[in-house]
Amino acid sequence: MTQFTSAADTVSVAITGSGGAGAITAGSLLLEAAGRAGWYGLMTRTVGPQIRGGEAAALVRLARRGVSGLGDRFDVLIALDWRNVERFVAEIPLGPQSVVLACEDAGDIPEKIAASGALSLTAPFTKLAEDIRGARPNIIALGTAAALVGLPEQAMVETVAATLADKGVSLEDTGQAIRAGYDIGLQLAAGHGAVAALRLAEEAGTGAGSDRWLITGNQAAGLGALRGGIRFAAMYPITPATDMLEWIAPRFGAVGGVLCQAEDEIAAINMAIGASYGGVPALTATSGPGLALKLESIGLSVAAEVPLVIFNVMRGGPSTGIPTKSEQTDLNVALYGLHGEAPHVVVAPLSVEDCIFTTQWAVHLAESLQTAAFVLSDQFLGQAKAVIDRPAETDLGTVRLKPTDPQAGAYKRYALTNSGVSPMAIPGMPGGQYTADGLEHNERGTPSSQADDHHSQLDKRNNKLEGFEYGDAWAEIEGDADAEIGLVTWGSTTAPVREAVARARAQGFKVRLVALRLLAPTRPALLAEALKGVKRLLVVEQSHSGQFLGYLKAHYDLPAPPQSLRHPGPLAIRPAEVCDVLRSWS
Amino acid sequence: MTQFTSAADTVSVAITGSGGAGAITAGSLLLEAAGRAGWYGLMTRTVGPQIRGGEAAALVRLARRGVSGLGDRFDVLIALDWRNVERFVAEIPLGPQSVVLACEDAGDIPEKIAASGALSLTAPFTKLAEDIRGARPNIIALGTAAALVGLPEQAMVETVAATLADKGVSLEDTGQAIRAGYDIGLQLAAGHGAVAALRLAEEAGTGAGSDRWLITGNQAAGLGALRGGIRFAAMYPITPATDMLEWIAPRFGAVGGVLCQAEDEIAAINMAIGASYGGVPALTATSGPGLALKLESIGLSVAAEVPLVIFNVMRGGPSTGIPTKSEQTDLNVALYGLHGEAPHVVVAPLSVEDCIFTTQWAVHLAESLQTAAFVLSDQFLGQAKAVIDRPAETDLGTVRLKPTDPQAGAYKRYALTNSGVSPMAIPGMPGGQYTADGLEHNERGTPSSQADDHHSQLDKRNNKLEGFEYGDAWAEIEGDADAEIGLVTWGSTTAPVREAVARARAQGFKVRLVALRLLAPTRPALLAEALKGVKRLLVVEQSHSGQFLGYLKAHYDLPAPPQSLRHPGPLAIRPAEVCDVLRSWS
Amino acid sequence: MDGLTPDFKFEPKHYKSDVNPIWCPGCGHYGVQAAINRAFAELQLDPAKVVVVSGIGCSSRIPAYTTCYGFHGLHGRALPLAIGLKLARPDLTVLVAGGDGDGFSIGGNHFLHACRRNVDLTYVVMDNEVYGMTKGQPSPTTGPDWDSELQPGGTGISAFRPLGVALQSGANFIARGFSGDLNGLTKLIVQGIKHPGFSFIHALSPCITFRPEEREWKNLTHSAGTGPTSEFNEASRRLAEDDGLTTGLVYVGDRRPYAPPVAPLVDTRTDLSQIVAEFRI
Amino acid sequence: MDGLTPDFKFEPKHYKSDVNPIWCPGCGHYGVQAAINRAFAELQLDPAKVVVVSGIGCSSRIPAYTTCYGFHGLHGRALPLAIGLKLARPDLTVLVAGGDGDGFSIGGNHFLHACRRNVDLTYVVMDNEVYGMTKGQPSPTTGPDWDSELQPGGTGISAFRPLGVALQSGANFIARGFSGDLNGLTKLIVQGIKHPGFSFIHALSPCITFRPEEREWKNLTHSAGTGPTSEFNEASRRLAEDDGLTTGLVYVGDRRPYAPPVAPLVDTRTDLSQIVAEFRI
Ligand SMILES: Cc1ncc(C[n+]2csc(CCOP(=O)(O)OP(=O)(O)O)c2C)c(N)n1
Ligand SMILES: Cc1ncc(C[n+]2csc(CCOP(=O)(O)OP(=O)(O)O)c2C)c(N)n1
Ligand code: SF4
Ligand code: SF4
Ligand SMILES: [Mg+2]
Ligand SMILES: [Mg+2]
Repeated sequence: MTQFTSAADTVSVAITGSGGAGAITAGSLLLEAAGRAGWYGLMTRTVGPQIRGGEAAALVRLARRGVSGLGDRFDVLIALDWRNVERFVAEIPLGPQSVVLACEDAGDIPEKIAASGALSLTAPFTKLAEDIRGARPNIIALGTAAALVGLPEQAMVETVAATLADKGVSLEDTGQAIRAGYDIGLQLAAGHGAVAALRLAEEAGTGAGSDRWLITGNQAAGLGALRGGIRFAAMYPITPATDMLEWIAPRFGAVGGVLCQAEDEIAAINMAIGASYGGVPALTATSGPGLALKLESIGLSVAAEVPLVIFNVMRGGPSTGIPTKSEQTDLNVALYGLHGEAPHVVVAPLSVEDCIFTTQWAVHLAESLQTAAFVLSDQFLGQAKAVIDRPAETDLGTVRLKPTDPQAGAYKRYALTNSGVSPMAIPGMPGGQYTADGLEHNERGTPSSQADDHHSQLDKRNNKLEGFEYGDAWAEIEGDADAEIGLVTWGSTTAPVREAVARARAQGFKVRLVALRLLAPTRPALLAEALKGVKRLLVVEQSHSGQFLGYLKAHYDLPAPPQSLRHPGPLAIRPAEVCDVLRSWS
Repeated sequence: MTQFTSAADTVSVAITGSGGAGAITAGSLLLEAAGRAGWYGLMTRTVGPQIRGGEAAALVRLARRGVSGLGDRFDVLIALDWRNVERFVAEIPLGPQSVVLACEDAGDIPEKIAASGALSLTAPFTKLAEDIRGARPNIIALGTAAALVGLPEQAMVETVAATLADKGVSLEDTGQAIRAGYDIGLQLAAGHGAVAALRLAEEAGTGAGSDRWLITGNQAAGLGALRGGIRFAAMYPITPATDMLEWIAPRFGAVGGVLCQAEDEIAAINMAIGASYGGVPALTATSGPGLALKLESIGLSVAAEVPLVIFNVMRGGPSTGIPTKSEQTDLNVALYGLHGEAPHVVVAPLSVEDCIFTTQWAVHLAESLQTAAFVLSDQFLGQAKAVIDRPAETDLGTVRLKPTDPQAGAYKRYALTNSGVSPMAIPGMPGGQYTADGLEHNERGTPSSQADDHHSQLDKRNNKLEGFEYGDAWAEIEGDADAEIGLVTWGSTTAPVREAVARARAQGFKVRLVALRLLAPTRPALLAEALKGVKRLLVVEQSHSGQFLGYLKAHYDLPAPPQSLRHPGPLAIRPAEVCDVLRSWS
Repeated sequence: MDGLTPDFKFEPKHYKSDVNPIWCPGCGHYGVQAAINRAFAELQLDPAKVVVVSGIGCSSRIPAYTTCYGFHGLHGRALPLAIGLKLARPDLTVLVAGGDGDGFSIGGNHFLHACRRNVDLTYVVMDNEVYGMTKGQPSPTTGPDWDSELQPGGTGISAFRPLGVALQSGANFIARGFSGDLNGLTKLIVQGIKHPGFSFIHALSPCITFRPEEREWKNLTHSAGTGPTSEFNEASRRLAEDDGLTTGLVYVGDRRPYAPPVAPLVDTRTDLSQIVAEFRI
Repeated sequence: MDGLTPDFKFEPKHYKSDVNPIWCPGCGHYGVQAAINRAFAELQLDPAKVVVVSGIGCSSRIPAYTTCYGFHGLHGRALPLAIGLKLARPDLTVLVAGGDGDGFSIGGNHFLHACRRNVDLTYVVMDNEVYGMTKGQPSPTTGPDWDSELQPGGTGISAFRPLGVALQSGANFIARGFSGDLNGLTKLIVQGIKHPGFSFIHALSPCITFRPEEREWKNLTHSAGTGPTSEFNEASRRLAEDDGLTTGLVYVGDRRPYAPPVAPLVDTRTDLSQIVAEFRI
């Protein structure tokens, strides 16, 4: 996976505006044009509470190498207007090196933004738009943004024209609008050193012309699910998970598959369990509140040993919480939320791109181990749109173990095997008849409350997970083999930590990073090995109580007492926060 | 709390028989008679899968001091018949000192029982019953049991007569039946040293004539709930929690209160939340699968800060599991099962008797802290019937903080106070109008997705729990202040550990025991203090994976690397298992 | 309300809070909110003695937009929460409001059993035949052919009949209103609140963002013309012929409202000595 | 079944497993089990191609007592599990069985939506008007006055009407049988399995332990005498007059069964290159 070596390789642009101003459109087009021009990048959005037409900001980061997280601050904030910007201004950190560029008629710069010390400028976006046919202020501003970051004008024009073509705007008019904005940008750069410094690079990024994708994490996960073999999905709509299955739904038309919108979350997951019992790899997708409702049924999948993938996109909690914001706080419930002893698999993607592999792997693990596998994505990963290199296709050789020629009466669905995995008959197979059961049972599946049956089935369900060969995928490890400083993180927080590690190492620090992809079952020996020699340990996560920290302390022998760097969402962990700790250690 | 100093103070009697044989009746009468005679004791039952009329065993332990757990093994097993006894024989450990007394016509002693090396005898229960009017073999056997353990014949006769009086059996006939059995007992004791050794004591126990109660844990919890002020309860039936509310239901008639049987668990808990929002302390009761369904709503109670007690009686898991057997494996879900960051209270009773105080305390904490409080009981505690001293009445002075004269428009339901607890208006209070919300909100309760509101409300909900003064009740601590050996346990496992500690100390070991009653929030400083000087640490629990162990490692600085003693249910932890570890350490 | 002059009269505006609705301009839910406020004013209800309970959805945001007590609970769980509240506090007026997804999809079981249980509540379902808040998925009342991202080509399932199901489940007051008909809807809500026991008001309320075609409802809805019936069979017949856009009060039965065996005591310590006597050996 | 002679015929006993029921002697559920086995035999279904799905309860133990594939799932969740199974595997015969608590209380929402969804399943509810397995609490079909420990003096709520709710929710095959009438119940199950789409069979099945008075059902149940109607209004009228003990097939509609837009592919790797093309910039 490509990564940063220096912050100077990237530029971060925020575009804000209230309902209908088109800030999000402008941000998307900027990202896409950057991708076409051979750069990489990432865009997320932040919105106000209004269902439609409220204030919104596009948060775009462009880069010369692959990027999966936000930077320390925004280099430039373009404000189409200032309305209600205080609702998410905390999510757009600015500094004295930043540039704020507001539309001339937007009024006074809000106090909180002025307080950042950023250079404050204005531009006549509205006025210019009035003079150009079909032009809107956001497109003019987009031209300016392109100029500021150093994106070739032509790339910008082509991208916008391709999009606006359906809306009846001509290439020529588009070109005029972009050019008008571009000129503003060039002038501002000429007049202000801070603005000139925004320019990412004259030439396009390193990967120009190569095979690039523009994809969101939820789409990536959908693709991973299809690659893994998922052909049945059931869900009840919930933000921010719905769009994962909204992406899959029409694609099932192409590859075969059934998607069922259920009456509630409990119905959805039981539909998936039924389909999987019938031999079709199945998935359900949800977020916090919906996950809570599915827990009883996940326990059934574990106890009855029916493969199942639970794709959970974390949002701010607790309770209904903050549906549109990201947080890493469904870790506890995913690890420990099943009543009784119900060992299962929990994996988490480490980047937008990694949503493909990690979801595919979850299907592989669920099918191979005949258990429930959680994928813990989050709102940031799921809804961020990224420019990535075309990802490799991985064939994991996923197969569900089935009996050959089971004999009626003799077939034991829950046989105690060496691996703990028992051949699973699929309805239709003659002689394989059995009753799947969430009551404790003996090897045949007949309910039993006897101590020895309970103990041996508990052993079996645990051993099959413990004994499995997870290979290298359990974690991403990088940095210096002889480092005395170790960092451990997971999920979407990996990107900023990775960036901090790269910066620290560029400054001569020796640092090692382990980003866990496999959270359950735990692999204490592997982590101990990966952290060998480490004398100081930093654990990074986006949570209030330190759920990940508690998890590490509970299940791993850590080489040093862990220090915790954490805060709740919606604010992302920034690379500089990590660097600050590392610096304080030297 | 009274406790054992020596195993010789107790005798354990199992009575088994298949459907209709009356083993359970005999066991209950034996316990009650012992209580009347001034002894203490405890009875649990174990049953086969049949809904009604299947095989069953009464497991009775009689003692001269208060007792809240099972012993190492049964001193005597009385078999009215042997049918299907293998289904739970593992739960009736016997040894070479034990005596097995079967009805003459019960047939051959089962192999597994014979293998224990117990002295095997027979008695003509059926034949004698044929000759006495109104007599049944179980009552004859009961007379024998009374003789074997040394219970005065008269106490036994009176108890049985009081019960059978409604069934039209005369005192005289009852006396004849008991006497017939008693004589068998005396003869056997005369003939066999092992039998004579069963005799507990000639005179009645220490508390003879004093104020004794016969109560189950679920009844005790019901009483604690009433004492705490619970006046609304809603539930959906589930084993082994139903009888807690079946006890409360008619008592609400006497003290005021509404009990609602809901259409499902989710409805039940939301009813309770609604009632509590309305100002009436409210509770819901359930077990594992039902708890799983309630989790989303518990999160609402935490986020909207509505006091709520969740009474959960643990049974064998995962999934539907083993509804009629005990296990301590809902600890994880109670601690960590809420999505997002949702700090709440978890308490666990340490004995049958303690179900009263701990449940009352849970109400107190829920009301004082305006949060969700779980009580983690289990099938053993809940359904065990015990003879206890009349428990003290404790007035905890429970009050919910309310605003005085709130001003419409100015009242802030979720005000950031020093304690973190904000005065809660109750509908009907003029000027207190607000909207309770599970969405993240500002101090007024208006939904907010802003980082600072989220952070300050997360802080508030956490701080109010952290800063509260829990007093001594957080744990029961006993043993030697200068011990280097420490034991930590919780819940129903406390009884056998306590017994082991007493035995170890009687043998000169220095040992300290901490039994946690307050599991969340965690009290690391208090535990560190309680374990000061400890160099070896044993953690005891009835679970497969070591949920309690992981919890301790995650949240406490333990004075020594903990060693784990654990196994899953339905087998109870026995005092001897604990003693074995302690002995191996010396 | 304290300190009010004796001839103070509540007006609809007194029930409107200072919180700005998140609703899209033109959303039907504004009309339902207005009707509720008017109904409260007509009944001169003290806002401190009214609780508005809801689930989650655009519609379910209503509580905070009133000056009454409110509970914005969980998606689909407003009814049981309101039932618990009303059983605990029979002195309060409890109004439940929410959407078609909230009430008939995830909340369907509670709807069934609330109709049976007949606790004295008024339940207003703001039906826009779509999940508005999650941005346009089909709800139970959506027709089978409505195309959406999650169900391309439609669900293929015939729409849920809220009024018929309510009738069969034992509801005793069944009506339909339209958010665009402020007077009609207000009247139904007034009648519903007055009705002892559970009253169900199906309020058609267009989602102009995800179902813009529902703007047409203002031309398509029509009054039943007849008064309510108290005959189960007659109500059943009328509902079978209903086109889904007929407004008015359909059915009023006379089943007595559910009253719990014992009313709870608030803030009262009770002597438990009678009760503990049973444990004595 | 393999290795069977060509003229082998399935008999009811071929569907009976060697697992001993946990049921009390005399429980009505034995009769329902016998009827199911007979119906399978009458249809000559291969047990390897039949799945019996259930929830939790005494009644829900049925799957393991048959020689078919089975799923003893969660309390109240049999229907969605069966729907997922049938959508994934349209080639199988799927029969769902369970109790009144399982189906109408905790499972009520799934019942509503299964009726609407009309997937080709047969659903047999063994109604004993009580929660047997948890030892005698009232269920939705229990009358309001039935005294129990949890609800002393009765629930005070009128009983749920399963057939009427099924009709309003869109069920297309609605019948009632009695476990004591083996022939009648067998016939209904056969018809239900043959019926395309969702078929609902309400099977009265006494709990002799907690509702011993239900032994009387053998004298009180009576055949409707008429055949089924396909008229919604007529069915509705009949159900309104129903005393709850009338047996027979009440209603058969002709709504076409739900067919998912695309059938899933089992064990097939598919080329995704078309799909990934969309991501290319
Ligand atoms: C348990 C749970 N599941 C799903 C959601 C996501 N969700 C929020 S609102 C909503 C649907 C709202 O539709 P409706 O009730 O019709 O209200 P509308 O927005 O159309 O007014 C859903 C599915 C949630 N908040 N909680
Ligand atoms: C989620 C959940 N809640 C509650 C239970 C407890 N429970 C088991 S069976 C049952 C009721 C069974 O009644 P019914 O479906 O009518 O079947 P019957 O035993 O009468 O045949 C209940 C409440 C459970 N197993 N799971
Ligand atoms: S999305 Fe629809 S229902 Fe929601 S506020 Fe907008 S118009 Fe109203
Ligand atoms: S309790 Fe009732 S339903 Fe259950 S097996 Fe016994 S008779 Fe049948
Ligand atoms: Mg809606
Ligand atoms: Mg039943």
